[in-house]
Amino acid sequence: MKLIMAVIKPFKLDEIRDALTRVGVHGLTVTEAKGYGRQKGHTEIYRGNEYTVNLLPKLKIEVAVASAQVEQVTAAIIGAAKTGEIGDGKIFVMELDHAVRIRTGETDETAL
Amino acid sequence: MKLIMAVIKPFKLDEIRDALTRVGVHGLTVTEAKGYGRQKGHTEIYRGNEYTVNLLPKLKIEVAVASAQVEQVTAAIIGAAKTGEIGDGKIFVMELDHAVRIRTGETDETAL
Amino acid sequence: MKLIMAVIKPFKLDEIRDALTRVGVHGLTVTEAKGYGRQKGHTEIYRGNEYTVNLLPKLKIEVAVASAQVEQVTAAIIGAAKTGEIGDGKIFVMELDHAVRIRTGETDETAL
Amino acid sequence: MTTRKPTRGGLAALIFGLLIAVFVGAQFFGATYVHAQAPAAAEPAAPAAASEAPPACDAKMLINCTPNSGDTAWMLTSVALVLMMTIPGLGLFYGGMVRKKNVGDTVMASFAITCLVTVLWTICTYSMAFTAGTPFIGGLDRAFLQGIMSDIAKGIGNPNSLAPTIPETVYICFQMTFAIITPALIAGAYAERMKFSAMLWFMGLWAILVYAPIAHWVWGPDGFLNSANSDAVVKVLDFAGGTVVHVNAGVAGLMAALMLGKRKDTGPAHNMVLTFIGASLLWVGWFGFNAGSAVSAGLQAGMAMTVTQIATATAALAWMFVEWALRGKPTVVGICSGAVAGLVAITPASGFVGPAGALAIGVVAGIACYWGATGLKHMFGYDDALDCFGVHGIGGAAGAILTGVFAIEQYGGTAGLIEGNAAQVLNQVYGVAIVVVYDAIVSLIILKIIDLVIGLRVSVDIEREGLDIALHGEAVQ
Amino acid sequence: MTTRKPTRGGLAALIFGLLIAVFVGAQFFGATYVHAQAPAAAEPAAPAAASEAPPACDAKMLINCTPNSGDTAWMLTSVALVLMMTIPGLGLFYGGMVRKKNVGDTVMASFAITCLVTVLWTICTYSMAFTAGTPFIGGLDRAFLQGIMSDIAKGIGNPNSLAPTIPETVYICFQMTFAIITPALIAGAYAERMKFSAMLWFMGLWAILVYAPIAHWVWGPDGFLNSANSDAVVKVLDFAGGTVVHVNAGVAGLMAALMLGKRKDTGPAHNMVLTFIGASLLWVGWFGFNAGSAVSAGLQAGMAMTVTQIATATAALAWMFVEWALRGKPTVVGICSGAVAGLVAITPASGFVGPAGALAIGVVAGIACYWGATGLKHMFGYDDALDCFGVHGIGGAAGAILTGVFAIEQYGGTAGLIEGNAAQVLNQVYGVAIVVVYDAIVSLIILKIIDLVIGLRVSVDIEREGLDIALHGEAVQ
Amino acid sequence: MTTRKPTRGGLAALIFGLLIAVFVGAQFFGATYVHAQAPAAAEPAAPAAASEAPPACDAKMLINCTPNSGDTAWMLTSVALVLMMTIPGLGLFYGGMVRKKNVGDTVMASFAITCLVTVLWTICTYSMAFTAGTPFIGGLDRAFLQGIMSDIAKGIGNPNSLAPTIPETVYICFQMTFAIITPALIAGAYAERMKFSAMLWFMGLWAILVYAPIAHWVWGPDGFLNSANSDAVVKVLDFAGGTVVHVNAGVAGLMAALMLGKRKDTGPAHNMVLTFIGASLLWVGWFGFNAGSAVSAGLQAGMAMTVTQIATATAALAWMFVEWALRGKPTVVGICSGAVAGLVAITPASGFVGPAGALAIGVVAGIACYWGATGLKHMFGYDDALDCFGVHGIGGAAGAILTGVFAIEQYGGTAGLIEGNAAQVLNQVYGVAIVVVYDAIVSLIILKIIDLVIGLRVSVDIEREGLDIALHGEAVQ
Ligand SMILES: Nc1ncnc2c1ncn2[C@@H]1O[C@H](COP(=O)(O)OP(=O)(O)O)[C@@H](O)[C@H]1O
Ligand SMILES: Nc1ncnc2c1ncn2[C@@H]1O[C@H](COP(=O)(O)OP(=O)(O)O)[C@@H](O)[C@H]1O
Ligand SMILES: Nc1ncnc2c1ncn2[C@@H]1O[C@H](COP(=O)(O)OP(=O)(O)O)[C@@H](O)[C@H]1O
Repeated sequence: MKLIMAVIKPFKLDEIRDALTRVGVHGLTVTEAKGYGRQKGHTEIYRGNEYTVNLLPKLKIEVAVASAQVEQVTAAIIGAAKTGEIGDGKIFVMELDHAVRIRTGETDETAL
Repeated sequence: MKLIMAVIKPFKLDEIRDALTRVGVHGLTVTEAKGYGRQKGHTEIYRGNEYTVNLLPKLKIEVAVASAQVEQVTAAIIGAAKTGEIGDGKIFVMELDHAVRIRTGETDETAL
Repeated sequence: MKLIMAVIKPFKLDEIRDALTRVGVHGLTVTEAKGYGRQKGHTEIYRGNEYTVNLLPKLKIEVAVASAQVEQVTAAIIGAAKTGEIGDGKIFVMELDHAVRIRTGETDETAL
Repeated sequence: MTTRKPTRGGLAALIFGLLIAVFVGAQFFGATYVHAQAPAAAEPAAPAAASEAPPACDAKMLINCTPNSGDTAWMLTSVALVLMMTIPGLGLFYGGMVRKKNVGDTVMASFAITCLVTVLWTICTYSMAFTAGTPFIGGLDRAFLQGIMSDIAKGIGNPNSLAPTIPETVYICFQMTFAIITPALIAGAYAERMKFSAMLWFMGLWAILVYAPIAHWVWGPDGFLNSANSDAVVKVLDFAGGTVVHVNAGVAGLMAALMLGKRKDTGPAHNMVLTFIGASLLWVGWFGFNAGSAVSAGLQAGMAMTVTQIATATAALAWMFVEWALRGKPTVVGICSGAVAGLVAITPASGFVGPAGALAIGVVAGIACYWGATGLKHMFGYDDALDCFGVHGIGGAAGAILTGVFAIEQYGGTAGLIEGNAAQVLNQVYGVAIVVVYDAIVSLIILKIIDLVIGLRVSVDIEREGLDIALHGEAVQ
Repeated sequence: MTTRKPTRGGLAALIFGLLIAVFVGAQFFGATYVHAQAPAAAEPAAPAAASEAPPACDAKMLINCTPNSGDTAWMLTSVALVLMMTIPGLGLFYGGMVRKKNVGDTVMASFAITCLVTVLWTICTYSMAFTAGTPFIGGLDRAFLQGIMSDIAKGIGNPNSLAPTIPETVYICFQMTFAIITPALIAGAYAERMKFSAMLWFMGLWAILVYAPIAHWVWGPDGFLNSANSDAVVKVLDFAGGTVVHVNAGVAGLMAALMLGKRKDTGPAHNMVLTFIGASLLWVGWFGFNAGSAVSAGLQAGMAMTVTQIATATAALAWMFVEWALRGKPTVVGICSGAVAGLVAITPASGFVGPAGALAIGVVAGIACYWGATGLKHMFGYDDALDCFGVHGIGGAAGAILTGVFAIEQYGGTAGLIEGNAAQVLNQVYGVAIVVVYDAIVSLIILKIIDLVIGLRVSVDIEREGLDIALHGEAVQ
Repeated sequence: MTTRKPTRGGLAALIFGLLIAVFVGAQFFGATYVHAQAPAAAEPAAPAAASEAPPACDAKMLINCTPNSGDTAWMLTSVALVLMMTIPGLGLFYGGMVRKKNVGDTVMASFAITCLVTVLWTICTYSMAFTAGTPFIGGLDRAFLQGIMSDIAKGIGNPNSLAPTIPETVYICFQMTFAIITPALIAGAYAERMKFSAMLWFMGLWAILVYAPIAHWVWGPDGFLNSANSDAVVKVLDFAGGTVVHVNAGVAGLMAALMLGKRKDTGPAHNMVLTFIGASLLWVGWFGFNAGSAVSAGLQAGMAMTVTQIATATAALAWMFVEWALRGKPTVVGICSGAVAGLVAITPASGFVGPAGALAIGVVAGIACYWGATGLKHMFGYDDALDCFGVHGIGGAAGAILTGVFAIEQYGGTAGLIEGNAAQVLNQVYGVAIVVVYDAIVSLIILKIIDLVIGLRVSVDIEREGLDIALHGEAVQ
């Protein structure tokens, strides 16, 4: 199994979830994050002072999938998350030794 | 070493921490997350409109442990986190190459 | 490639980002977290009751780097994050199979 | 949702109640038209203020008088100020102290109680409390506020010796705001674990069976504890409601806390900024509560405002410094609680004591209520969630008794212990005791019945998930 | 930012406007000095209240009178209360219901509208609405508020039969707060997607071209719908603004919603605690709105306050119970919306009906507006974001018509259907109809023009990112 | 906690102070009883308003008069409005602009200052400021508010020419609210880095050594800058406190900012919604501040309210448009700051100028304070965290001087430059200069001493962690 972690633009979440459902992935975990990269941040004005906010709001999605599915899922995410503008984000894939569904104790692929 | 990442129901955190302490794990990192899976979300009513909230509040726990401890720790988490109801969450186990305690520079198992 | 995940004290973020820039890392993802470990929490007083808050605010940084850079990056983080006081946090290093830049589809090292 | 079915019932009942109200109300008025029509046609009352002025009102001459516009202006303002104490004031004061997952339910309690009590007040509780009847309960002459119309048509400012210089309608609204905040205060005791439906039933029944009679005893023209009633059994001084409002709410809250039991999970105030806003608006609004209780814009109102300000500030500092000394840190929740303690304690005294008395009452209130919210609560181990009893029960009782100590004849017409009249202290103690006993018993009975019929408390899961999502389908982001 | 260039223009225009204002204003005053100097020098008006009192003012005798200090005190207070309705009240009521990313833009709309309308009111809209002119629009005698100075110098309280017992300056401020809240209400319809610059242009033009004339029709001394004007074409009863304020705002809001189209992404209220604070302050402030509309501190103000309280509480409960029955949960946003619905519906009636009428109006308002915010909106599918039309349009119209039903001669001098005067119901319907037609047409024209010149709506990206960051560079943490 | 030990001392000192207060106070009253008893026993003053009315009060006849109920109603209301400016108004205005980790400490400063100043006012500062003494400082006749009791017993409304038509108690409360908000304004300068204990010492000493004397100079019956005092050295016009309140607070703030140095880490406003609520409540409450300063409900109050509204709206728009033009975006914090700038600048002028003057003052204030909060601050590089000096110092001075320009004899009895009286402009400049010099020197000395004894500033770690957790053990979730 693999753990796919994607950093995306917040407003793309719904499209990505739909895309994943289409390829048969029915579970995922989302975390609010802030990202720093090439995308330039906007400037916040506050009385006397200006602050360049270079940590931009992102969402981090984690999806565990069977190794066989990785290609397909990655493609689905790219398809949905891509705007072509700087700051679209990244996808990282990691090896997953083991997975358990707490409710049933089922393990590995059956746990997803 | 392994990194154990568990997605759990928020109100289970205290029980889990106690269970981990019992098996000798004294550190963990918690992140607020939202989860999507089989568990059906509730409906929020707002004036004219209804919204099904299918991203449910979860907590993500990350614990780094010595490989030998994995079984025991996983069992402890399952024991504490399980309600038997849908949405109890998942446990994911990943290989950890390397760990460092920033304060002392101690590495690997001694760093945990 | 490796994924470096560091748990740090919140107010150290800026220094760490500068340190990373100096070693040529231009992207990272930050998540708010709460940490439990040896560092004792403070006590919040609330009317009749006292609560020991033992989940302390931390930041979780994730940086994907080429395997060759790991040493250098880890050192940079330690250099910037260290206060010498308990609670400075940890650095965890994991194997990264694969990385993609959503905007361009570039993969692996070129994606970082 | 386990909470649903019963409340469907509640719903039915209350909607039915409303319709009855409208219908019966219409009857009453229908009746009054007939009598009132003729004179009314003659001279529309609207621009009355502008037509050649009839003599001004006073207690001795209540027929055909115009209300004093200055007193009326101040009392109209006081109504707004005291309503602001409950919504948003009290809602925020309490809402900031609960967990984030329960803040919606907490503020909604204040809002719903405001609405419910207003309707009950219109239907019967005003009449039960403030019209003459027996020494124990008033009559129904003003049920559905009947009759005020024809009285106005007759150009009568107010056929009521309680408020000679303002229209009765203004007095009705002013007293309504007191009837609203009293049950709303109780919410501090049962916060974070009571069913919303059970809450509505409790508050509605309590307003009718406990608040109305007790208000009549102490403030009703023929109440048996009313110091202004020459036939009173015990002449209790209660300028703005130390006994009627605060002791009353505090004791009912204690009963609710005992019946409900402890919360499953608790934690620190989730947002002390909301608590700060609430405490501030309570303070500001309390000027309407205390200075407004002079029911006129004159010397007594001025002195009531002055002592209110002094006692409040003193109590807030006292609480803050005690907390600082004993726990090492002064907290926002602490200084705000201290201010409320001072406001509570000066309430019964505000028309009767002077600046020195106010300083003393403030110091005592700050320290006593701090103990009520900490030591006392731990001693007995009940879960008075937001210290309704600790602050309002203790503070109200302390204030009521100290009124008997520091009262000065020149202000309110009655001397206290400080001027050698020890008897008044006893009267105050009797007053408090009688209210405590009646309130405790009746509140317990009401709670017990509701518990048997629909249950008082939410399930553990709902409590863990939070009342906002579970009972109201809403969440603060 | 696509929004920038156009607004640079807006900026230029308005700053220019301000400077003109100052300049021209100065001219006017320059003129008045000459006449006013002499008498003024004689007796400084400041401590007038203290010098031997001239006769008190009334409608029949407006020269050389001192205002009644009690009435003036209440009206000064009412100005503060009604301003509080818009800032922070309405801003928070709306701000809590939008998404977190748009709350800043939403509250800023209320604040900016308050400022913009105040300046326009000083320049021209007060004069256009409240001085005599034609039955359709007032004159410019008070443009730049000229002349009040010399009138004051002459010791004239108020040369204005609309408010005989208070200084005209106070009446100007009181009416200003109404002129402020009306456009601010419209913001509920176009929330979360309108350009800030377009919003300013829309509100400014609407205040001049729609609000001023309609206020003159219904309340102007010679307005053709003014029931107090003997030559009126249709005698419409509108005590505190059901037609002028609420129907007016509701219809303009509907037009804005239609012109703008649906929001791209919507969601539940992000913070119902803000909505609770807003609704509470609206309720408290509304006492100034309704009881203040008696323009005196007497019997009528007292009755207006009483019926306002009753109708509001009843409507809030009605909405809550209907929602509870139909959707299974009572919500904070729901009970707050119900309270506002009741406040809206009782507004035109508050000086004319009694407690029974208030109960009836409350029940109808709660149910009708619930339907307006749910069924009706779904039926036609427009995106009235925060139910400006559903609550203010429907509630205002219902209230205006029910005023004709429940009006009682003894209160406001006019009988309603309940007293056998069916004709009044028709008058009310005509009034509403005329306002709806004029308002709809002119609002649409204004919106269309703005859309062509600078565009009404932000880009999709900005809408997704949130107006706070994109238009104001700010974000709530 | 490095902050603990010193404050244990503070604690001891202040609690001791309180007890002294109660004790000594009691003595004073004890004394007064003896004299006051006899007459008092005869006729309780309470229902005075109802007994056959003595002649109404005015400045010429201060013995045995009843206060005017209308004026009293308005002043009671003004007290509530001005207190609301500080709590919660100012607390939220500032609290929204700091970082989330310091919001609790910021709002608590407003609350604690309110309490501390109230107690000091009761003990001595009222008497020092408002009783006759020398041209530089008042006497102690009203220390512990002694004597008001027996005066009331004698049926004297107010033995004070400053407020002839209201009870002295009301005047005491009204002036108290001014004494409260002035130090609270200073908090904007030292926010996010000052020790809570040092803050209490600074504010307490400043209230006694700076505010009391300066208030006496400008408003005390025999103050040497009081334009109403025929023997005044310089006749300074300051209707509601441009010099006494705003210049005074601004300069003290600047000194605090200089003494403390820059904050270690800064950032944008964490919650502009809180700032919006605060600015709105400041605006609403300011009607009590300015119109209340007429100390009566008549023509002058009405005009003061009108010009306040106009100047505020104009300044808010001016700031917003300048910011929009120069930085590309109009911000919530910006328009709110502009409104406060306008309120500040119109304060000294409100009783003396007209609508045209108000428009001019508004435009100047908006632009000048924008510069004060941006250009000026950058030029000198001090860290005036929330622009206490930039807005209150600059705006107050601008308003004070422009009062001399736009004053019109008909309103306040004094002509300004616009009516040819150039001298008044000089008087205003002198007034500002004298206050600036005294304030700057004494504030610096106070700060220096506190710094040496307990230290002014928290440690870097505490600043980084946030004052809420470190000093108060609380956090907003
Ligand atoms: N080396 C990295 N490690 C972890 N996260 C990264 C890394 N580089 C970029 N990111 C994340 O990806 C987001 C987008 O990257 P950015 O360089 O801004 O745009 P793009 O991916 O289109 O080149 C960043 O905001 C950050 O959250
Ligand atoms: N494939 C997945 N990858 C990552 N997280 C998942 C995945 N499937 C489920 N989750 C997480 O586990 C939580 C519980 O899963 P769910 O299917 O709702 O219940 P259960 O685990 O009891 O079957 C989800 O809310 C989500 O956070
Ligand atoms: N075994 C662990 N797994 C994951 N995170 C950990 C673990 N141990 C500690 N941490 C994280 O590191 C933080 C610092 O650890 P702590 O023991 O408090 O101090 P130190 O690292 O200086 O010994 C903790 O707050 C927690 O977030």
